[in-house]
Formats: sequence, structure tokens, C-alpha cells
Amino acid sequence: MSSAMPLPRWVDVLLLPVLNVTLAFIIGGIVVLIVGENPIEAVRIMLYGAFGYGYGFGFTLYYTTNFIFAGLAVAVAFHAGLFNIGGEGQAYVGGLGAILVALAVGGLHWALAMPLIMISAALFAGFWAFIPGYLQAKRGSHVVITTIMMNFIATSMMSYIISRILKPANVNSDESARIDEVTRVPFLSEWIPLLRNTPVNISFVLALLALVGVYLLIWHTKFGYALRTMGHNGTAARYAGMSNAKLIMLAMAISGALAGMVAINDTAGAHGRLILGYVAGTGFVGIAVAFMGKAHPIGVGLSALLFGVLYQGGQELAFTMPAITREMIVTIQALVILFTGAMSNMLRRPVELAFLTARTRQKEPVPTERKEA
Amino acid sequence: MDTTPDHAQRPSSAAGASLAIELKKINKSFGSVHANRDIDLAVRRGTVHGIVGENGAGKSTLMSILYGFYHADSGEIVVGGKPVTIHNSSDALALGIGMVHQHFMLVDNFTVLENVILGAEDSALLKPSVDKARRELQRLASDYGLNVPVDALIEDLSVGQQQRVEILKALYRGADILILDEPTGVLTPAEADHLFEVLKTLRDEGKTIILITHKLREIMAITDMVSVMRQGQMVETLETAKTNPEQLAELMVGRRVLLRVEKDEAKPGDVLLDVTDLVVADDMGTERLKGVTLSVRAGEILGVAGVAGNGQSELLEALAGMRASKSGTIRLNGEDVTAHHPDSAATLRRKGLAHVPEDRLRMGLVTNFYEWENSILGYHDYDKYGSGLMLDVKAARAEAQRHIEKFDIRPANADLKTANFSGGNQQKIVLAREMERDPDVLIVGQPTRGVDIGAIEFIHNQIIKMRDAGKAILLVSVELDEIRSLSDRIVVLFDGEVVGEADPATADEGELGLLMAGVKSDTTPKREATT
Amino acid sequence: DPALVYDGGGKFDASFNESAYNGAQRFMDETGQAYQDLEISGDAQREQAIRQFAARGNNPIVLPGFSWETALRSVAPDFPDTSFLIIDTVVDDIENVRSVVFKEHEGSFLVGALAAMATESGTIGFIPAFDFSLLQAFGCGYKQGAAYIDPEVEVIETAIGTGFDAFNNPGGGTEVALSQIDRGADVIYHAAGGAGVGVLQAAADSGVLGIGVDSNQNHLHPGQVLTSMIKRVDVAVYNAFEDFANDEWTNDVQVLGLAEEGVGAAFDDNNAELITDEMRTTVDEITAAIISGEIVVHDYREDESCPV
Amino acid sequence: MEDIISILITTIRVSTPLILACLAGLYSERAGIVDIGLEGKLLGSAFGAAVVASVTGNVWLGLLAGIGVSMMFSAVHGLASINFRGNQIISGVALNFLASGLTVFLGAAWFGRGGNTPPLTGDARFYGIRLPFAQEVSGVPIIGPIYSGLLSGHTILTYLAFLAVPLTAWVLWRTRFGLRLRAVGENPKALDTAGMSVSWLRYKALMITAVLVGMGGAYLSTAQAASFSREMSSGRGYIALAALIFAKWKPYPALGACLLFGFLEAMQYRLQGVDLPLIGRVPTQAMQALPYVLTILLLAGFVGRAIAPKAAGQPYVKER
Ligand SMILES: Nc1ncnc2c1ncn2[C@@H]1O[C@H](COP(=O)(O)OP(=O)(O)OP(=O)(O)O)[C@@H](O)[C@H]1O
Ligand SMILES: Nc1ncnc2c1ncn2[C@@H]1O[C@H](COP(=O)(O)OP(=O)(O)OP(=O)(O)O)[C@@H](O)[C@H]1O
Ligand SMILES: [Mg+2]
Ligand SMILES: [Mg+2]
Repeated sequence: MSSAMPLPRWVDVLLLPVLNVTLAFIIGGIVVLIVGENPIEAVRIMLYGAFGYGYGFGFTLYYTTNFIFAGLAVAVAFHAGLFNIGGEGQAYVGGLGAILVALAVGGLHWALAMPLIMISAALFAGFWAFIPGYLQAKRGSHVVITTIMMNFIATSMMSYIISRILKPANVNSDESARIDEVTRVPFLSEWIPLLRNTPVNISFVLALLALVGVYLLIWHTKFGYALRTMGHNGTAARYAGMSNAKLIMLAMAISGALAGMVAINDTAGAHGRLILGYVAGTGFVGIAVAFMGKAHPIGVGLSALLFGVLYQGGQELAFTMPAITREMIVTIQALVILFTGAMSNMLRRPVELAFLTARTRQKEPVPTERKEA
Repeated sequence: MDTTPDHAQRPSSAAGASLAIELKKINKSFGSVHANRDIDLAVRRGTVHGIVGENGAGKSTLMSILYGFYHADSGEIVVGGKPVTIHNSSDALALGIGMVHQHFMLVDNFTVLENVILGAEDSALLKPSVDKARRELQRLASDYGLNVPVDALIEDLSVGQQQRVEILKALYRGADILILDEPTGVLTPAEADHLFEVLKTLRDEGKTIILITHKLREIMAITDMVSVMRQGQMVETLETAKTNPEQLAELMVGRRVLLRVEKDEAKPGDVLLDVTDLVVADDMGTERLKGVTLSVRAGEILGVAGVAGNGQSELLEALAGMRASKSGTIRLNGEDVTAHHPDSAATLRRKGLAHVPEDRLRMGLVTNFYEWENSILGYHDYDKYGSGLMLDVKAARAEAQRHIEKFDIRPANADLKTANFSGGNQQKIVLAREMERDPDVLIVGQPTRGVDIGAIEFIHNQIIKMRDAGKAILLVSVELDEIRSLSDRIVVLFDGEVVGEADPATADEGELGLLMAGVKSDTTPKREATT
Repeated sequence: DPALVYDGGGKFDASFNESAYNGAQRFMDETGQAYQDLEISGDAQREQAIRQFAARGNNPIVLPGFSWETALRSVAPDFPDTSFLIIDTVVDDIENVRSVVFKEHEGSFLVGALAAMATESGTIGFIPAFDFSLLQAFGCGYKQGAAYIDPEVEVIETAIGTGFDAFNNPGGGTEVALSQIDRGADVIYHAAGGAGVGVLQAAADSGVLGIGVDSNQNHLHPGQVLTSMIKRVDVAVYNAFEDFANDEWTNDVQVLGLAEEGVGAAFDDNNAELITDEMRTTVDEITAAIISGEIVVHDYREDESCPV
Repeated sequence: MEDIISILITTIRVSTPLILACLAGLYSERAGIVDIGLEGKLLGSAFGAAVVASVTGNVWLGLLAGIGVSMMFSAVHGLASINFRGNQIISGVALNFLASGLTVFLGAAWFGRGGNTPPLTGDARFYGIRLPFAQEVSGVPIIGPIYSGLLSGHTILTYLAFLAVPLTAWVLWRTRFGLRLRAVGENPKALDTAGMSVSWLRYKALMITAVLVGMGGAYLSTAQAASFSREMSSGRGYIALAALIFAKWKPYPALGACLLFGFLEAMQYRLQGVDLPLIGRVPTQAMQALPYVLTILLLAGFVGRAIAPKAAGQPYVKER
């Protein structure tokens, strides 16, 4: 929304999100108080758990990796004006693509296997997202509804495939066979001893590359330009001679493929096998990550890190403060989404006002102050 | 038609006539934009009071304040001699003030009746209100000649009828003072005439009317008084009888404006755009073009006149390759380019066709984009803006800068969101983009809709320049004046068919008006004719 | 301190994990020995949780649930001085691990026999949370027990959902139970954790009999729960804590069946009126027969199939 | 016959929360507020209802509490999407997360049962109501099973849900409120310029939404089940939303759509493990995916483009 008096850019991309996150934490803190714990101490423990030592930090990075992929998936679709709530199911199906290839090429060195696994995961997950894309493009079925349905269908389908087809007879739990150690995506601890025993793996580097890649894709390619045109104004895209149907399907497929990369981090990396229900909410967190990050890769990277901290720090917290359970983390997550995503305008007015008064006060002595970043 | 102002009979300077409305020192800012600055305005009861001004002068803002839609930052409103505070539109309605907005405030899938009673229901149950409204509308219809099918859905009505619904809404609520914001932008001359008849009747009954318009002709024809605004300030209030269009234009813009288009004889060349028997359906599958045949030559402007909704939009979209045709052929430079596929807009562009769409906001621009991004809309995949998959942002910016300089787009900042440009400048962004491609054929829809006279002058000159450079131009406009002054030939579109062709030099307005209303020389009107 | 990390369903799942919790709690109540526990929120946290507890010196560490196997295998060798207990799967190739598994099929055989004796309609029901092999083992034992009493008894089997979240869907449990009741089932056995609450509720509301699972659920609807197939996870946990405290820890594989009283059918005041003497005698006979090997109950997990 | 009746009985029971949530969504979306948070509201009010019912022992207080919780959720949703002009879908997603976290968190803190509430007994839950003469009629062929079996014996909330359908139709098409409600979802500016408050009208709609979805949530925990357990709404809010689109935002078709989904679910329970002619035994998972697959097929095939209220999802911006 264009406002009559645009705020400096840094306020928009930095100050407001930080204020909103702080607000979310304050409310979360009140809930912590209600159950009789000290919120300040809780934050300290969380930060320590997330950054304080190599082991915790490794986990923080591991979670961050997943959230970057899930967040980028939502962000890409969002630029095309599509709301992909199906990251959860897409990542799940991506796991199938990953494991099938990883088991098939078992014994192949990871450096050779990884591209194959990635392509397969991307194809599977991309296809799972392509279906709602196709239905939206050709039949007008709303992606919000169809992606939700596809999540449910993925759960059923994967449950059958894992427990009835992939599960080797000699294991109890519902999971596939293990990937050969040489084939499995290697842990970063191989190179960085500090991260010993943590699941953070090469996928983290992949995620950082994906951030750059998506940035280039959206703002520096012709396809990205077309995508954004459609996202903002479908009629204008038609006017410009772009095919909305094609763009929708492609955008969804790319979005799904990104979600599928969660499988590289988990199935082919951290877990080394496909586990029933392995996505465990990562796809949904991606929604929060994308919106908090304003669908911009830098924002997505930062908010993925924030959620990584929340997850790992929350785990530390659960160790140290038994009254604070995993649900508390979900609650804080919800508050972050609410304040940074849906209520982001709440603090905007006061901030605008503050700037306006500050400006008018400064206007006379320093007239050059109006320059904007 | 009767546009003779009848000030003669009316004592225009009756000092004794009471004031219906008085605005004193009204101020209103939107952020850093000071839209209304110390505005004083007095409107006498029983008059038609015109307000003119450039785009963004603050006319709509002022009226929205009077109607309770906006709150003034400071100032006083006096209605019927009493100072009042208007918190919202219902306060305004209670004071007898009604407003017909530039963009109609109707619910499209409601019936006329439902729209009329909305907000003015008598009881929690609808039935009694509906019955009452039905009777009341009948009375209003016969009193003022405001006929509308009361049970029809708004979306099925013509724009002219929709506007009547808006007026009926105001009258149904007992409005004494009626504000109309650019009411004739979308009307045919006949419809406009009819509107003015209604307004006169209302005035003669003692109602007060405030009329905002960009068309000085209308000001001269119907108003008793006229106020001129510029850049948020009230410049002058004059008696219409004692002024003339030239003076008003100068007051508005602050400089002399050429109100006529000056152009040389056309020198038509080869046929560049050739359309035969084109049949096109809209999204719902209804045939909107029923076999249209026309052609445009190099170096000429073909004007397509017609009431909005008679197939112009479909014609433009079909020619631009955005809409598949059911049958018929379109030839561009002799090549058959009949679009069977809705994505061929890009292909046609490459073959030398440029398209300035009717609706710049909905179609021609992505308002959320920066200006430079819009300057390559439709052309982004040209090699000029990057080889292969990549987009060369620098090249696009440079392009935008060229447009800004050549078309005097203001503010001259390619990194500003397009939404923050005024309507006239937005139009220039689109025109610049399409004209700078040096196309062979240019199709233009409503190039000056809602644009002020300064910008109109500029845009018209650009179009003439294109023609003189040997381009074939197809111009679609509901503004008959515009069609007449720009075109070298005119065809009239009615109900999806070309019902007549005219020479702008000789055709008179009445004749064109009849054609536009569907009156071919011998047939009876198909759509609603003048009543 | 000893540590206990719950499996996916969480601490209070009204069955498996809760049973483990009860064992730990009982130990604490009796000895005053505190312990630490933790719920995890994803598979990635499994290894992390164990490693963290081990690194902090918690000992022994109890891991109820087969899903712990992978994580345990990667952590246990790094902490040779820490003792681990894993329940429901066997890890016998690592030095410092004790494994406890249950013969759920034997216990289920008993309650299946009871169901077949109690039914009047000749139709009984089985409701697993979802279709996976551990729960199938319950169902398969149940069917064998019913068939042992009366091969004509029909067993209807309906799953509530497709994944672990089905354990948290009592509404689904209710509907599935009601639909089985509509089809004539008058005794219904659930293996659905938290969702089982809905199954027993529906059975009680409709005046048919439910059968509880894992812990003794007879008290939930006195007089309307025929019996419960108890699986003494609590005992396994309690014993582990106790053995460690008394320096009697052994790194072995314990298979707890009827003979070891690791599984069984629950009889108490709440279901006394439902169990006739004849039923009781039959159950005792069957128990003896299974212990002696006279009756061999097939374990679904061995070949992923069920003979009945 | 008996089989059919029993499937239909299940259908009615399973449909009840769907109908309530779907109608709730109808009010909200007709007013121009997209409500993907129905799922969270169902969950939250199921929790509120079970907590208060178990503490007070009075199911009616529980129902009120359930409605109270969804009111609070609606208020937040309203604040975000009406006052702060935020993205309605994000707000809904956030509320879903909030419900899923808070219910378990608070439940665990209060009852120590991992987020579940204690079982409800006695006056703390809703029971089926026997319609008059149900006993007497039950023997009569055809009428007996239909009246005594199918129609009688549901809880008051089920009857209210079915009553809410004609009531909603009446409100929508015959009352002043309905007219304004429909208008505000199509063109809020039309109302604003006619002197009515868009925000207040939308808040009113959200309150009705809250009442209905609150009843739906209470149904889950105090009528269908007899306690709250975590995530017990398990996707019903989303299904209700799909049904709403499927029904093109109209009350009677909404009833039809919900009954259809209910029927599919009932069939799904019924057909598990049954050998079907020709097809054989279908995997459980396939049966369970069926309602969702059908939803997609129906949306894509039969409904065509569902045209939502025009202003739905867009914040109403009015500069002052
Ligand atoms: N909602 C708004 N938010 C911010 N600024 C606004 C808003 N509406 C109007 N303005 C500002 O107020 C000025 C006056 O606008 P207004 O719409 O009154 O002009 P106008 O005279 O009606 O123009 P036109 O002839 O194009 O209709 C505009 O130039 C614009 O800068
Ligand atoms: N909502 C708004 N927010 C910010 N600026 C606005 C807004 N609306 C208008 N403006 C500013 O007002 C100026 C003129 O706007 P206005 O709407 O009056 O243009 P216009 O020429 O009347 O357009 P139109 O022909 O579409 O009526 C523009 O420079 C624009 O920056
Ligand atoms: Mg205006
Ligand atoms: Mg304007």
C-alpha cells in the first residue's frame, strides 16, 4: 500500500520487523510468566542453547536450513500471487523422490549422488505442487484449498508407501532402509569439528545458494519479472503477453521443488532414511518465515535463522525449564506470524507518526534530512 | 440537442438567494500532500455550481469532505446557514447532501432496488422497505424521467443506467444538495444530455447541484456558477455567463492552453491493419463482436466511437492478441495474425503492434512496480533488456529515463512506485512505453480518460505526431469530442457491429449520437435510446 | 539422575508413554530419587536429546519406543559409562544397552479370547490408530485369541487415521467405534493411544464393551470396559531405575510375555461384574497353555502377516 | 436398509461440526473476511468448552466458554484484518498455530495430562435427545428407523446446526442485516458512502462466525467426544472451508456439501477392510484419502470457477 509519506527503507525492512518480533516475544513472555517462569531467564537460556556452544549452534543451523527451503518455497509462490500452504506435503513427497534415488544409487559417492537425489526430490515435490498449480491455472480451483487437500493426500499416500513398500522387514519403525554412508549427504562436522554430532550438513550451503538463486530468479531474470507482474496484476500480465496459466504452473512447480529440498537436508542428510511423518511442521513454519521475511531472500534467511533459534533454543529451554514445552515454541511462532505478518500495520502508524513529528521538527534547521535510502 | 444555458431567464446574481452550502478555510492533508488549502466556497441554493481543476487539484477531496467521507483537518462547514460537523456519510445524508461518485458505489450483483434501499432500510426486515422503495422509485421515475428496470441486476445495466441508479439513491434519501463527481466521463452525448435535463429539472425544483467535470463545454452548458481549483487552492469563483472556456482553462493550468487539436491533412498510405468479419466473445461466452470489418492505413487515425460496452473492449483485446476470436481474420502488415491463442499479445508486439489499453490501472500498469519496471512491461523479454534468461536492470532503467525526459513524466524519478504518479502521468508512462517502440500500428483505448486538459493537450499532440510519422492508429474513445478532433475517419460501434462510418469534418454530433445509440438510418433503437 | 525421554505421542498419551512415566514416578515416590524427563518435537531431536542427557551425566537413560533405535546406536558408543534402556526393540550389539520387548500378541490373545466369550452378537471390533506393524501385532493376537474361542466370531478392523496424529483424534475414535457398533460389534478393543479414549467413550455410551490398552483403563468407565491389555512399560522403567540404583544393572535383552507378567489382561473391581468365573478360568487356562508353549501365538512382526 | 441408516446416522454426526464451521465461514466471507482460521477456532473453542465444562461440571457454561474462545480469536482476526488491514490468510494461519500451541500448553499446565482435559461425565457433556414418540414409532417399518434411528437421538448442537441453515438463508435474503452483509462483502465502499460503518458490520459478522464455530468446537469436545485432546479438530476447519467454496457461499448448498463430506467420511470408516466387488480390498490409506481426492476432483470438475464475494480477502482502506 502506498502511503502518502513513505518511511525510510530501513524502517520498513528492519525496524518494524524487529519491533514486531519483540512484541511477539513480550506476549510470549507473559505466557511464560503465567506458567510461573522467568521470561528474561528463558530468553537467555534460549540464546545460549542456540549459539552458546558448537553442538547447539549446529542444530540451529540444521533447523535454519529446513526453514530457508520451506520459506523460499512460500516466497516464490507468493511473488506469483499464489499462496502455497502445501509445503508440508510437497516436502514429504520430495522425501520419496530423494530416498528412491538415494537407495537406487547406493554406494555412489555423495558428490555424484547428491545432484541426482536433488533432481529427483525436486521433481517429486515439484510435481506435487504442480497439481494444484495446474488446477488453479486450468480449472480455477483455489490453490489455498487444493494445497491443503494435497497435504492430507500426501499423508495418506506416504503412510502407505513407507509402511507397506519401503519398510524393510527387519526394522520395527515405519521408515525406509538406510542410505549408504558414502552416498548420504555429508555432515558439516566432517570439516568443522565444532559442529561434531550435529545434523547440519552440506544442505546448509545449498540453502545459502538457494537464497542467492531465488534473489536472482525473482529480480534479475525475465522469468522473475513475469512472475512478479502476474503476482501483482494478472490482467497486466495478460496484456503484456505472458501466459498466466504457464506462469502459475511453473511458479508452483518451482515452489514445490524448493520445498522438496527439505528432503535433502533431512532424508538424504540428517536422517539418512525416510521416516514416517518426517516433515513435522517444517512446511508450515515456512509460511511464517516467508511472510516475516517479506518474501525477500535476505528476510527469509534472517527469519529462518530466527525460527532456527526458536527451535533449538526452545529445545534447550525444555531441558532446563520443564514447564516450558514444545507447545510454547509453537505459541511463540504463532505470535511471531501474527505480529510480523498479519498485524504488521499495528506499529506502523505510531512509527510513521514518530517520524513525521521528528521530521517536521527537523525540517527548518536541516532541510536535506528528507533523503531516503 | 439543447445545451443552451438558460442563465438568461434566471437572475444569476440574486444576492438575496440563500446559500445552500458554505465552506470556510477548509484544510486537508494526506501525509505530506496538502490536498485542500484554506478553501472557501459558497454555493447558492437552487443553482448548478461547477468545479473545475487539473488532476489532483483537490476537487474530489473537497467534496468528499462535504460528504463526510474524509475529515477536514481544519475549517468550517455551513449547511443551510447552520454550522455543522459531518462525521460520516450518514450525517451528510441527514443534512440532505447526496453524492454521485466518479466510480459508482453500487453492488454489482444486487438489483437496483436492493442498491437503492441499502443503508436506507426502514426496518430489520426487508419486505416493507422493498415495497416502499418500489413505489417511491416509480414516482421519481415519472417526476424526473429517471427510468430504470428496478429488478435488474446492476451488472446488466449500461453505465448510463447505473448512474441513474446513483442519482435515484441520493434522491430516495431525500437529498437536497446533489454532488456529482465527473459524471459524464463514461456517458454518450445523448446520455449526457439526458443527465443535464434531469439536473435542470432538479435545479428548477429548488435543489442544489455541485458538478465536477473536466469538460469545459459542460460547464458552459449547464452551470450557473463555476469555481476553479489549482494545486489544492480555490483560485476563482465566477458566474458562468461572464466567463469563457479559454479563461477557465488558463485559470486551471496557469498558462494558455490550446483547446483545439491542430493537425494537417492526413496522407494515408497502405493498409496496415485489416480486420474482416471479426467475431469475439467475452469471458462469459457472450458474443460481443458480431462480425466487424474495418481497416486502418498508414498515416491515418481511425476513430471508433460508441457507448462503452458495445464491444470496444473486446475489439481492442482481440486486436492486441489478448483474446481469441471465434471467426474472422486480422491482418497486420498484410500478414494474417488472427489470434487463436490468448498469449499472442507478445507475438503481435514483435510484429509491430503497440497497444495503449483502455484501463491503465487494471491492465496497462502494475501499480506496485517501480516506474522503470513498467517502462518495459510487455517488452521485458526483448534482447535489449538482457540476453538469455537474465534481465538487464540497467538497460531498463535507461529506457525509463528516456521516457521520462521525452514525455515529461513527473516526478522525474524512475524509482518511484507507479501508484504514486497521478493519473495523467500514469497515462504518459503507458503512452511513452508503447509509442517509443516505433510500432507500425498503434491501437489506443481511452487515451485521456480522467486526464486533465493540460495532459490531454500533450497526449493528443503525441498521437498526431505518430500519425504524421506514417503510423496506422486505431483510436477507441467514448469521448466524442476526442474522436472528432483526432480522427481522420470515424466508425461507430454499436452492439458489436459497425453501424456507420462518418467523416469527422462533415458529420455533426447529433448524427453520430444517433448512430451510437444504435439508430441506423432506418432501424429503431436496439439498446436504450434517448428518452 | 536417571532420565526418561518420551516418544512421539508425548508424556500423557493415556497409554504407552504415560505408562513409562508412571513407572518413573512410582520409583521417585518410593525412593525419593528425582529424575529428568523430556518430550521431543521431531525426529531430529532424538539424537540431540539423548546426547545432551548423556553429556550432562544423567544415568541411566530410558528410551521407550522403537523409534529411538537409530539415535541410540549413534550415541551409546560415545558414552560407554552411561547405561541405556530401550523399550520395544532389540539393540543387542552395543555394550551398554539393555533392551526390553513385550509380547503384545500374547496379551492381545487373552483379551481376544475374553472378547469372544463376552460377545453376544458374534461380532467384535479392533481399532488401531493407523495401519502399522506394531499395532497390527496387537490386532493379530486379538484375532487369534477370538478365533481360539470361536472361529465363527467376526472381527471388524478399522483404522482411525493414517499417521501418528491419529493417536490424538478421539473424535475419530468415537466415530470409528460407533460405526463398528452400527455394524454389530459389541466388544471393541483399541490400540489407539489418546484416541482410544474416544473409542471407550463411544462403547460406554452405546452400552457395549470396550477393551483398554497399555495401562489399565478399566476405571475409565467402570462396568463398561471388559478388560485392558496391560503392557508393563512402567515395570520395565521401574526395574531399570531400581537395578541401576542397586548396582544390579545388566545389559541384556528382556522379552516380557505372559510368563514374565510383562503383559496380561487386567482384572479389578471395575470389571469384576463383567467377568464370569468361567471366563476367568478359561483365561487362566490359556495363560498356562501359552506359557507352557502349548499354544503358540503368532507374532505379526515376524513375517508381516496374520494367520487368521 | 439398516446399513444405509447407520451410515446416514454417522453422516449426520460427522457433518455437524462441519456444518457449523461452514456456516460460520459463510458469514465471515460474505462480509469480505476470509477465515482460514476456522480450524484454529474449532480447536480453541473445543478446548475452552471442555475446560470450563470439566471445571464447572456444567456443559452449558462449557458451550459459552467455547464461544467465548472463538470470540477472542475472531476479535484478533478482526483487529488484524479490519483495523490493521493485514493479510487475512496470514492472520488465519497464525491463529491456527496459536490454537494448536496454546491449547496444549495451557491444558498441560492446568491439568497435567499432556494437553488433554479430564474426561467429562454427567452434566458436563451433551447427550443425545430422544425426540417425542421415538420409542413408540421405532417398530414401524421405514418410518421407524428413519425417525427413531436417523432423526432422533442427536445432541442439541446437531439440531441447532441443521436449524442454522434455514435461519442463515432467511437472514441473508430477507433481512436488513443480510442485505448489508452481502453488500459489504461485494463492495464495502457502497456501504461506506451510504453512511454505514464497514468495520462494525464486519465485526458483527465475525461475532456470528464465532458463535457458530464455537458451537462446532464445543460439539467436538463435549458432544462427540467427552474430553479435549490435542489437535482434535484434525483438519475439519479446512474441510469446512472447502465445503464453503464448493457451495459457492450459499447456505443450502453448504449444508449439502457438508453432508457430502460427512457421508464420504462415514463411508470411509465403513469400507475399510471390506472386500469390494471388482476392486477387492482397498488399502486403508486410500480410503482415508478419498474425501480429499474427491474434494479436489469436485472443485476442479463440477464447481467450475467459484466466484467469491468480490471484496473477500481485501482489507477495506479508507483514508480519513
Ligand atoms: N486517499 C488519498 N491518500 C493520499 N493522498 C490523496 C488521497 N486522495 C487524494 N490525495 C491527494 O489529494 C490531492 C487531491 O486529490 P483529488 O482526488 O481531490 O483531486 P481531484 O481534483 O479530484 O483530481 P481529478 O480531477 O483527477 O479527479 C491529490 O493530488 C492527492 O495528492
Ligand atoms: N492513496 C494514495 N496514496 C498516496 N498517494 C496518492 C494516493 N492517491 C493519490 N495519490 C497521489 O495523488 C496524486 C494525484 O492523484 P489523483 O488520484 O488525484 O490523480 P488523478 O489524476 O485524479 O488520477 P485519476 O485520473 O485516476 O483520477 C498522485 O501524485 C499520487 O501520488
Ligand atoms: Mg477527482
Ligand atoms: Mg481523479
